[in-house]
Amino acid sequence: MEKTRKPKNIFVEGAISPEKIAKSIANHATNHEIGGHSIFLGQVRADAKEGGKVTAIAYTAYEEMALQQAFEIREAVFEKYPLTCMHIYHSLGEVKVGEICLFVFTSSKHRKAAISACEELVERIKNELPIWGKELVSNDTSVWKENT
Amino acid sequence: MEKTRKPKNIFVEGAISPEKIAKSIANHATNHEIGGHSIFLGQVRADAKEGGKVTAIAYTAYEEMALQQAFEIREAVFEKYPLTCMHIYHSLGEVKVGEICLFVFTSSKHRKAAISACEELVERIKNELPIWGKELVSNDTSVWKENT
Amino acid sequence: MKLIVKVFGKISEEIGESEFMIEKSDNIASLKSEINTIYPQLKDLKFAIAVNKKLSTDSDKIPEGAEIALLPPFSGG
Amino acid sequence: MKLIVKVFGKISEEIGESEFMIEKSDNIASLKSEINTIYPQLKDLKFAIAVNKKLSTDSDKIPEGAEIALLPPFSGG
Repeated sequence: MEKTRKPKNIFVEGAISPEKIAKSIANHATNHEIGGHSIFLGQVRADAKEGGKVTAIAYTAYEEMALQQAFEIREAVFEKYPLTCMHIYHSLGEVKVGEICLFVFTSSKHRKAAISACEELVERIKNELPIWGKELVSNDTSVWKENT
Repeated sequence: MEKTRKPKNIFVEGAISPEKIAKSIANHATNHEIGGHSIFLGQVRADAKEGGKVTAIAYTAYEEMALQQAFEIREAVFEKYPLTCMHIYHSLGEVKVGEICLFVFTSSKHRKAAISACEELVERIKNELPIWGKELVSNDTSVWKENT
Repeated sequence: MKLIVKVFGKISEEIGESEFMIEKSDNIASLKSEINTIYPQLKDLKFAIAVNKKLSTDSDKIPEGAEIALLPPFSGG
Repeated sequence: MKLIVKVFGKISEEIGESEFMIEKSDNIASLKSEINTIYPQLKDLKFAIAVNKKLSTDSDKIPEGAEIALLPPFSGG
């Protein structure tokens, strides 16, 4: 029988803590088929803007659509690479500079699958998920971010 | 004046703990130029061997040479990619199945440099550092690992 | 027959609402010109339109009771 | 004039030592045949030779007091 996976929530309120990441890594210690983990973390930069510097990004999303898209991306990447595990977390709400807003985590028997899958996931998350970041600037203005 | 870097110790006695990884991530929160981190973790697998399963890997190294090689790899990768930070940790001694034996961590303003540099580091570490893993098998035999 | 249109990001900020009602159109192209009439300030903004949580193209028909969403360029991560 | 030869991994296990002394040879090729005479059990093992912590080739000269090391295939990570 095919294992059917259901959409999982990827959203986290506010920043993603290093402790959450550590816990997620530790949870995989019981899986003795894993030989490699690949992790990508997005961190909020204090980019210079007209009149000031970015102090935080406020994230909003079309949540239902984002979860559905994330599910389809997840299925496609599981199909393409021999992965043991895959986790995606993205912040909603305010994330300050220096804090983590995206956490992508893939595990596999061999390193290459984990590394390639993680990279592909990051690209697809940035390009395909209806999520918007509003950069809050130190002079109380704001700029809507655009991924390039 | 050119910043000169000196060889850093990459060796850790025994397994690398998730807490160490979390602390290393948290240490980068004060660097507000970083936009992306890429992390690779090697984990010991319980591979099936003649007469049993791998229960641990015991790592030894030609330490002085490994540190010098790691330094040269580090310099070359810093030269090639616009990185903010780079960290390499490898276990020595016994690491049990499910535990982490390699931790490679790169940070950059933009994701692509961090991801490519991390992948390249992992390949070079596996191919070029004089480190040996002896797989300890459940029936009290052992097998010298070979990277492929 | 009216449809609910959800709006996000810069568009939501521009019109000061997170959703609005609009008369149902047959396809996406005519929905767009309808939107431009009501909210001329959106004319210069780039956005995609989702119908029932799927990205659409101009010729796509709009089903009864569809959930429409106006999506500015994504900027997650 | 003798040199110290450090040995690692499977080679160290095979000969039961972590280093041994050997008469200095002019180059790596002659060092290798010297080693094979003393430790015939190494004949079938694959290993590289480092001279002063750098990988060498057969024609490399061996300097006075060099640190030699026999390195089986690496298996870090």
